Order: sequence, then structure tokens, then C-alpha cells
Amino acid sequence: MNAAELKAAITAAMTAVAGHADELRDLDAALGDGDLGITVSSGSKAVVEAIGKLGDEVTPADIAKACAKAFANANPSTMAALVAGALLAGSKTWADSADVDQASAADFMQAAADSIGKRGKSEVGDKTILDALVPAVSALRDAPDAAAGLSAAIAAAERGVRETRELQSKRGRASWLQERSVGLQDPGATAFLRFLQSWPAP
Amino acid sequence: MNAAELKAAITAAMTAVAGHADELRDLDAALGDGDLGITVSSGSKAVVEAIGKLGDEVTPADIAKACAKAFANANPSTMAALVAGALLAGSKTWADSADVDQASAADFMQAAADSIGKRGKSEVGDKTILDALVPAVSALRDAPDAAAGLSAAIAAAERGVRETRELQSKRGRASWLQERSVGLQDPGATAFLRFLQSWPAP
Amino acid sequence: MKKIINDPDRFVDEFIEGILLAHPDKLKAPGDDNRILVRADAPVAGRVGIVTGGGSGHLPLFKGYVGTGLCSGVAIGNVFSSPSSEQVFEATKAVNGGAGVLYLYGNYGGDVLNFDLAADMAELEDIETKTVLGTDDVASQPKERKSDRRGVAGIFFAYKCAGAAAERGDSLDEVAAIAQAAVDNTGTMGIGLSPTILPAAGKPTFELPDGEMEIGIGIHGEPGIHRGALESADEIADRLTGPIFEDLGLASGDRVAVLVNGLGATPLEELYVLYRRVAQIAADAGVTIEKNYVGEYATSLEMAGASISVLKLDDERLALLNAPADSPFFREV
Amino acid sequence: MKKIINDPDRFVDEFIEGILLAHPDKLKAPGDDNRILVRADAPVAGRVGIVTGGGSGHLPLFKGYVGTGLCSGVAIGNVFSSPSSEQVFEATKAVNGGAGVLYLYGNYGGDVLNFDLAADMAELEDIETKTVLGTDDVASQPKERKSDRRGVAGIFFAYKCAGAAAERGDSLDEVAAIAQAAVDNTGTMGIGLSPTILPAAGKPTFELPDGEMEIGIGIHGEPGIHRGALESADEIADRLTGPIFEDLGLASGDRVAVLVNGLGATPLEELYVLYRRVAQIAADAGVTIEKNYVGEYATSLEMAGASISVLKLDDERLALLNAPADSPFFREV
Ligand SMILES: Nc1ncnc2c1ncn2[C@@H]1O[C@H](COP(=O)(O)OP(=O)(O)O)[C@@H](O)[C@H]1O
Ligand SMILES: Nc1ncnc2c1ncn2[C@@H]1O[C@H](COP(=O)(O)OP(=O)(O)O)[C@@H](O)[C@H]1O
Ligand SMILES: [Mg+2]
Ligand SMILES: [Mg+2]
Ligand SMILES: [Mg+2]
Ligand SMILES: [Mg+2]
Repeated sequence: MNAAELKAAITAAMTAVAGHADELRDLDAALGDGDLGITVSSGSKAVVEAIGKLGDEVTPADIAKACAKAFANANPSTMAALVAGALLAGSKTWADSADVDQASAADFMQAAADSIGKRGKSEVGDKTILDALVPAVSALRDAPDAAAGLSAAIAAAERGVRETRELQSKRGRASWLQERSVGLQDPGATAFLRFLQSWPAP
Repeated sequence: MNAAELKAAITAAMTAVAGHADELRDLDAALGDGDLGITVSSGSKAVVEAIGKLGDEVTPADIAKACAKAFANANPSTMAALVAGALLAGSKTWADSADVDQASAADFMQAAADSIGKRGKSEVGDKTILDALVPAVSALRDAPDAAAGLSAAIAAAERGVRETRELQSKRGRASWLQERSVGLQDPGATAFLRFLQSWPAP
Repeated sequence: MKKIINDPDRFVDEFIEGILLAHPDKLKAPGDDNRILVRADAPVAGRVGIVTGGGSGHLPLFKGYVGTGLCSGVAIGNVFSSPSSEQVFEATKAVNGGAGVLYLYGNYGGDVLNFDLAADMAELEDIETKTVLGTDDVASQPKERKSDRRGVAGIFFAYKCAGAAAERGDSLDEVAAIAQAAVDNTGTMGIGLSPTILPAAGKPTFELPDGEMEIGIGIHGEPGIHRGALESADEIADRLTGPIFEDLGLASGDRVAVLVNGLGATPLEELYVLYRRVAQIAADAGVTIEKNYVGEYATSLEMAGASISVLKLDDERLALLNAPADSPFFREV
Repeated sequence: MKKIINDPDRFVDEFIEGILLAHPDKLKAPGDDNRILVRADAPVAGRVGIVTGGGSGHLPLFKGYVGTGLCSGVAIGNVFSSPSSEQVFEATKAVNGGAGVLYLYGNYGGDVLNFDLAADMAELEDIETKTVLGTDDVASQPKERKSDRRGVAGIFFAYKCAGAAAERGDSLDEVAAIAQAAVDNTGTMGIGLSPTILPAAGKPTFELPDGEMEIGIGIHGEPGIHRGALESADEIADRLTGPIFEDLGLASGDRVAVLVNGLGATPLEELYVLYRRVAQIAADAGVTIEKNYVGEYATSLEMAGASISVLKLDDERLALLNAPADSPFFREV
């Protein structure tokens, strides 16, 4: 996938993911403050706009950086800041390369997950986006090809999202609910799943 | 009617008039602030209590003064202050006499009306209690006996209350409604009518 | 009902207790009846006393404006109803420093009758009193009947000016004249977006469907001059400010003080959105806002809404506004 | 919706414009972006700067506490959401007087991440920063996890203490230590009686049926530790104060400052009914209230409710509370 294809894929995925804003708002309202809907819808709009403004000469890493900046400033919530940092960290793994493939996508996601864990002081099991993201990275890497990788990543993220229901939130707003967070599904993990599901099949 | 009979009559009338508190509140809510219900119910309770505490040796004038004080402090609204001043003015016309009859009752009410007009800077036609009270005084005075006097006073007050509907309020809270006060019945005049109707037939 | 109260019938006495517990250095009850509060150093010998009063439910009005450079004492009624004449008289005696006492309060029938009675009692004890009524609500009567208008948030300006004058030692006649001039040069209009619920009654004082506004509303929910669908903040500011500017005859070159007052539930943020527009209107009219006040100065329990008050200034009134004042609820340094 | 606003998306920018129009002598926007406000005399050479920030909708929090003896600057987010790291960084540069900058704000994920990023940017420009988080909400985490608690109205005490320390010339380390000690010795609990409506969303942030209360609610409507039928003011004060006193380990002989804060729609009268009971509780426990604050210090738009904050005092903290401070919204003289 070259830079032009990457732009098209991101544009398609971000446009589609905005359609889940209401679901994400409701999940976040139950566990937090309900602004995840706004983060995703205004963030998606900002990303699509930023990509539209990029010239033809950009690398995939440049695209990821532009997405990071747009997403960070649209609605500077926890998710926005974590995702922006994650995209910047991921973009570093791509350096100047002109193409993205299954392996480099997995590297990107791994760096993204590491960044979130570091900045958020969080790990798998804390009932956050990491519970969907981390298993998705391995699933993508271990798959025979890109198409199978996307399906496997979605399946892994789906499982991760489901499992967040049983967990008690350890990080962010939801952690203030203490025991009462058990039984509710993590909105950030769900957002990541919806994003993966919105990604055009390779 | 001697002092003991007067006490009994006031107690009966004030107890009965409290039953109209809701009607008076609603009328006052439309033209003013709706507190006339409280003035009448808490005032009635205070008057009945004050009368209960009076000894046997009191004159009718003493009774009227005690009522004035109780009514003034129960809920010190416009109506409470006007009525209290009116009762004090009325009580002066009775001096030390031990009995009340049709003529002295009319004198009392005349002095009461004068006091309200003076303190309230108001006159008949301003859409106030005076529109019921003033015609009632003449009706009482001109009647052949006390029983007929009460009926005539009630009829006159009823007419006066009805006529307030067509008037524009010139005094008090209701005057701020300006033209929009036309069509609504004056609560203070109505309160006086309900009081007369509650007075035990002689 | 969304109220943090105990027994509704004890509501007024309990919040007064709270005020006395919180501010013993600034306020005191001079006798047994907590419904009468005076500044801690009252009576101040040789100074005119200023007594205000009225119904409860309007904090910081009225008791909030008892302090140095403000009123000297207050008689406090039940929610939205007058104090008794005896209470006003008690307050009068407690603040009397020998230079006379000004009665300065809003023009409501019950209050007027009870303060007038108190003035009669004071006369019997050789305390000279004068009365100035707050009559700033432009919506309540046409200009020809200014003295019949009701008093609302704009009375704050009269308190501030008269209080400063009394503090510097003006005579009763002078203090009364300054108060009256402040009232004469003040206009207010309010907007209500929701009714209040009286603690004792437990039901709304009037009906106002969600999404509607009442322009010209009084601080007890008295009807105004226009009811209709809720408009934008700028349109509301225009509707409120226009009639005030006209009433005061403001013209280019005039100087004013502006008070944007919240009625209770309306957030401070929204008051600043209103102020933004008022500042634009004043600038367009060539009128200079020398001083502004944005916040809750006269409320109606939890009513949603706001009012705008304008005081036309001259040098003296501006100096009086800038003079020091100190109460638990208002301070100018 | 009962709001006095224009375009919901312009709400924040418009009320900031109003604030700037009303208080040009006290606040300024140092650059083109009005979302960054600093005190009019910033930067003050040789003094530690204090930058705060967070979502809008909490006035006077956060921008109300920018002034002398308080914070030096603020970065303002949309309603209930964080400012961006760039905005925090701009504020940092504008208040940097060469003695370092303290970041003092409430513990919310979005704010933490954005302030942390700003600190990285500041480091690149050789501006030293330190961070202290408001973590006073006792209901949000057990005592062992104090540093994970959310920050609510009690941050006022940290502003006041740290601001006074910065004003007198303390070093960054000293100011940070004072702020941290204030946070460590502050506990808050709130009660909500109604939700808020975000201007942009137009619908309530959470559901709370009329007649119910949420004890331990956060200032964005975060759920607390108990929901049930509305109780009396005294019962509510007991429920809020008990856990705070326990958390701070208050014992007979201790001295405290108390803040009874309104969340927006709750009348000042009701706050004094609460204060009355808090004063009784303190007296019964042998705890002396040296200073009290009753009013709106940290709101949630038009949410009905209140919170109680307690700061355990020592001589230094009391002196810092009493030190002069001056902002458009708060003054100590
Ligand atoms: N410290 C953290 N580390 C990783 N993920 C986190 C952390 N805190 C929150 N999250 C994720 O962010 C989601 C909430 O995002 P968002 O609504 O933007 O938060 P907020 O409204 O509190 O700023 C959570 O569902 C969780 O997945
Ligand atoms: N100046 C006045 N003179 C005579 N009667 C008056 C005057 N003002 C008001 N009233 C009477 O008082 C009634 C209202 O009484 P009340 O509810 O106690 O007034 P408020 O609530 O304004 O104090 C009116 O209906 C009218 O009959
Ligand atoms: Mg959220
Ligand atoms: Mg009435
Ligand atoms: Mg309020
Ligand atoms: Mg408020």
C-alpha cells in the first residue's frame, strides 16, 4: 500500500467510524463522561480534512503525523491525546519508506500500543483500549497475509472488547467507578474495534 | 352581640375562610405572586389562636385589636398590613362599648375602608379590596336589620367582586400587569367576600 | 423538588443561622430575633443608618448588602414575603446612630406598608426616618409611572451609592437624595427561563414551558411584557438593553455602570455571553461602560434567567461606586 | 434547553470575549488565541508562574483563579474537555518569568496527557516545569489511591496557597511542595440533584430522576458512591462531611478551612443551610473552622447540587489563605 492508497484507506475508515459516535458516546456515558462520541466524530472530521490538504509527495509516516496532529487538537480528550501520541510513535517505525505492508503495519501498531501503555501508565487488563489493541497486533503479525491479518486482528479485538466487560477499570475516569465498572464494556477498546472494522479489506 | 359572641363569630368565620385559601392563591397567582392563600390560611390560624388566648374581660375593641396584631405578623403581606390597619381603625370606633350591633358594625367597616384607602392610596375602581368593601358598608347600613344587612352586604360585595374583572389594576403587584390585568378577578376583593360569606348568620 | 433543605418552615431561620455562623465578624443579630441583622459595629455614632429588607430567597439581596459602605441593617421576611413592621422597627433602633435612618428597599406593597408603619413607630421614639424605594424595573410600568415600578436588581446601585455617602458622614437628607438619584438613573429588565419553587409550597410559582422565555419578568416571577420562544443571547440582550437605554435617555458620550445579574440557575458563563453583547451595544451607542458587575446580585432561588441593569453615571456616582465597601457578599477595595 | 446562548459551538469563545471585555485591567490574552488567558501583568520577572486549565463550564473554575496571589495563566478547553497541549504550552511561555512554572490542575486523563506534552515542549525551550494534580474527591478512590482521585472544588485551596507562595517569591520547588501539601490535606465530597446539559449536545449528561440525589458526584456528573431518595440538608451534610473528616484524620484540636460550594443551580440560601450543619459537626468534633467560604467556586453549568471541601490547616497554610489575592472572581484583602 503506497501513500495514496493509505490516504484513501484512512479517509474511508475515519468516515465510517464516525457512524459509531452514538454507540461510543453511550458507552462512555456509562463509564465516564460521554465525550468519546465527540472525540471520534470531530477527530474523524479533522483527520479527513488534514489528509485532504496533504500534497502528493508525502510518505506514509508524514500521513500518520498529520493524522496525529489533527486528532489531538480536534477534541483534546484522553483518547485523543493517547491516539495522537500512538500515531506519532508508530510513524517513527516507518521512517522514510514509501510503502506499508503487513509487517510494517504490525510494527506501527506495536509502537502505538507501547506509547499508550507508557503515557497512560497502563497495561493489558486495565480495561482500556490496550485490551483490544495488544491482541490485535499479534493476530495481525501471525496471519499468513494482509487480508487474513485484518480478519484475525478484528477477531482478536472483538474478543478483547468482550473481555473488558468482566474487568474493573484501573485507568482514567472509569476507574472512579471502582467495582461498579465491572459489567460495562470499555468505550476506548470498542472505538479501536470499530476503527479496525471500518478499515477497507486489502 | 357581646364580646363572647363576637369571639365565637370571628372564630367560626376565620376557620371557614381558610377553606378558600386555594382559590385565593390561584387568583393571586394570576394577578400577583400567589401568596394570598398563605396570608389567609396562616392569618386565620393566628387570629383563632389569639382569640383563644384572650380573657373573659375584654371588650369588642380589644378583640379587634388582638385580631389585627395576629393577622399583621402571621404573613406580613400587603393584605395583612392593610387588614391589620383597617381593624385597628375600626376598633377605635367601638371605644369601650360592650356590644356590637348593625350600626356599629357599619361604622367599623367604614373606618376600615377609610384606613385602607388612606394607607393604600387607593379608591373604589382601582381593582382592590375596596371594590367589595365599600359597597358592602352602605348595603349593611341601609338594611332593615342585621340579618338582612349581612345578606345585602354579601350581595353588594359579590357585585363588586364581579365588577373588578372589567377593571385595570391600579394598585399593588397587579398594577404591573397593566392592560393584561383586565379580565381577571381581584383576589383581595374576593377574600373579603369569602369572609363575609363565612360570617355566621345573625 | 430539587432542594437541599430540612423543614421548609425552618428554611429561612436555618440559612440565617448559617450566615451568622459563617460571618460573626461582619454581621450580628442585635436582639433575640435572628430575622434582624445589622453590621457588626452597629450603631455607628453620628452616621446615617440605612435599613433595608424584604422577602427571603434573593441572596445576596437583601442581607448580603449589610456591611461597611453599604446598608447598616436588614429585616428579613419569609421567602418572597415582607418582614413585619416590628422587625423593621427593631432594625431601625439597632442601627440608629443619632443621625437618622434611611429606609431603602424595593417597591412592594407589603414592604411599603410595613416600613411605613415602622417609620410611625420610629417617630414616636424620635428617630427620624426617610424612605427611598427601589423602582428600577422598566418593564413594570411606563416611564410616567416610574415611582410605581417594582424594585429589582438595580437597587444594588442605590445601596452602593447611599452606603458610601452614609459612611463618609453625609446627612440623612443628603444620603436620601443620593439614593433617590441613583434609583432615578437606574433601569433594569430581566428574562426568566424557568419558575422557582417555594420551599413551603413545593410547587412552581408560575408556569413557563421549557423552551419559552418571559421578557421583563420580576424577581418573584411577576409576568413581563413578552412571552415567546427562547431566542439567542444576543437577541435577548438587545430586547433587555434597548428599553433601558431609551428609558434613561442615554446618548453618545454618556457614562454608565452595568450589572448583568443571574437569577439563580443560569451559569456565570451565560452572563458573560450577555455582557459581551451589552458591551457591543454600548460601544455602538457611544456610551462608555465605566464599571461592570457580572454575577449573582439579586436572585430568585433557582430561577433560570438573568437581568441587565444600567446606572447612568456622573462623577459623584462613579466615585461612590468606587468607594470601599465590605460585606460577606460584596467587597470593593 | 434553558440556556442564554448564541451558536453552541461559539459558546466558549463568546463568554471568554465577555470576560475580556469586562476585565481588561486584570486579564489579557497574550496571543491570538483567546483560549489562553494570563494575568494582566504577566510574566512577572523572578516569580514562579502557575498555569492551570481544563474544560469550560465550571466558572469561576479555572479562569476565575487567574490573578495576583493566585494562578498566573490558564488554558481553556471546550465545555468539559481538555485544552490542547499547544495551548498549555502557550500559556506556559506567557507566564514564564524565569523562575519556572507550576502546572496545577485537576486529575483528568485528557488534561494530564496534554499538560505532560506541554511540559515536554517547555523543556525543549528550557522552561522548568513541575506538576501538582488536584486529587481531592474522596468519593472517587479509596485513601490508598489518593493520587488517582479526581480533582474537584478543593483545588481552590491549592490555588490560594500556591499562588500566595509564588507571589511572595518562593522557588518552584517550594511552591510545588506547598501546592502538594494543600492537595494532600484537602478532601471534598459533592451531591448532585440534577444533570447538566452541554450546550453543544443539547441533552443531559446523565439521568437523575427528580427527587433523587447522587452522593459523591463529580463535577462532570461522574457517578458517586450512593444514589437514593433526596434526604434532608442535615443528612446530606452528614454524608458528605463524615467521609472527609475520616479521610483527613481530623481530631479534636485540629483547625480547618471549609468551602461549601454550589454546583450552579442551587441557591446560596441552601448552601448556608449546609454550612450551618457543617459548623455543628465541626464543633461537635472539637475541630475549629478558622476560615470559611460559601458560594459558587467550582460549578457544573446549571447542575443543582453542592460540595463540601475541607482543608486541614497549619499556621503556614492559614497565613497563605489570608494573604492578599485579586482576580475578577475572587478577592482576599
Ligand atoms: N491511562 C490510560 N491508558 C490507556 N487507555 C486509557 C487510559 N485512560 C483512559 N483510557 C481509554 O480511554 C477511554 C476513554 O477515553 P475518553 O472518553 O477520551 O476519556 P476522558 O473523557 O476521560 O478524557 C477509555 O475507555 C479507555 O479505553
Ligand atoms: N394599595 C392598595 N390599596 C388597597 N388594596 C390593595 C392595594 N394593593 C393591593 N391591594 C389588595 O391586596 C390584594 C393582594 O394582596 P397580597 O397578595 O397580600 O399582595 P402582595 O402579595 O403583593 O403583598 C389585591 O388583590 C388588592 O385587593
Ligand atoms: Mg470520555
Ligand atoms: Mg400576593
Ligand atoms: Mg446560583
Ligand atoms: Mg448559579
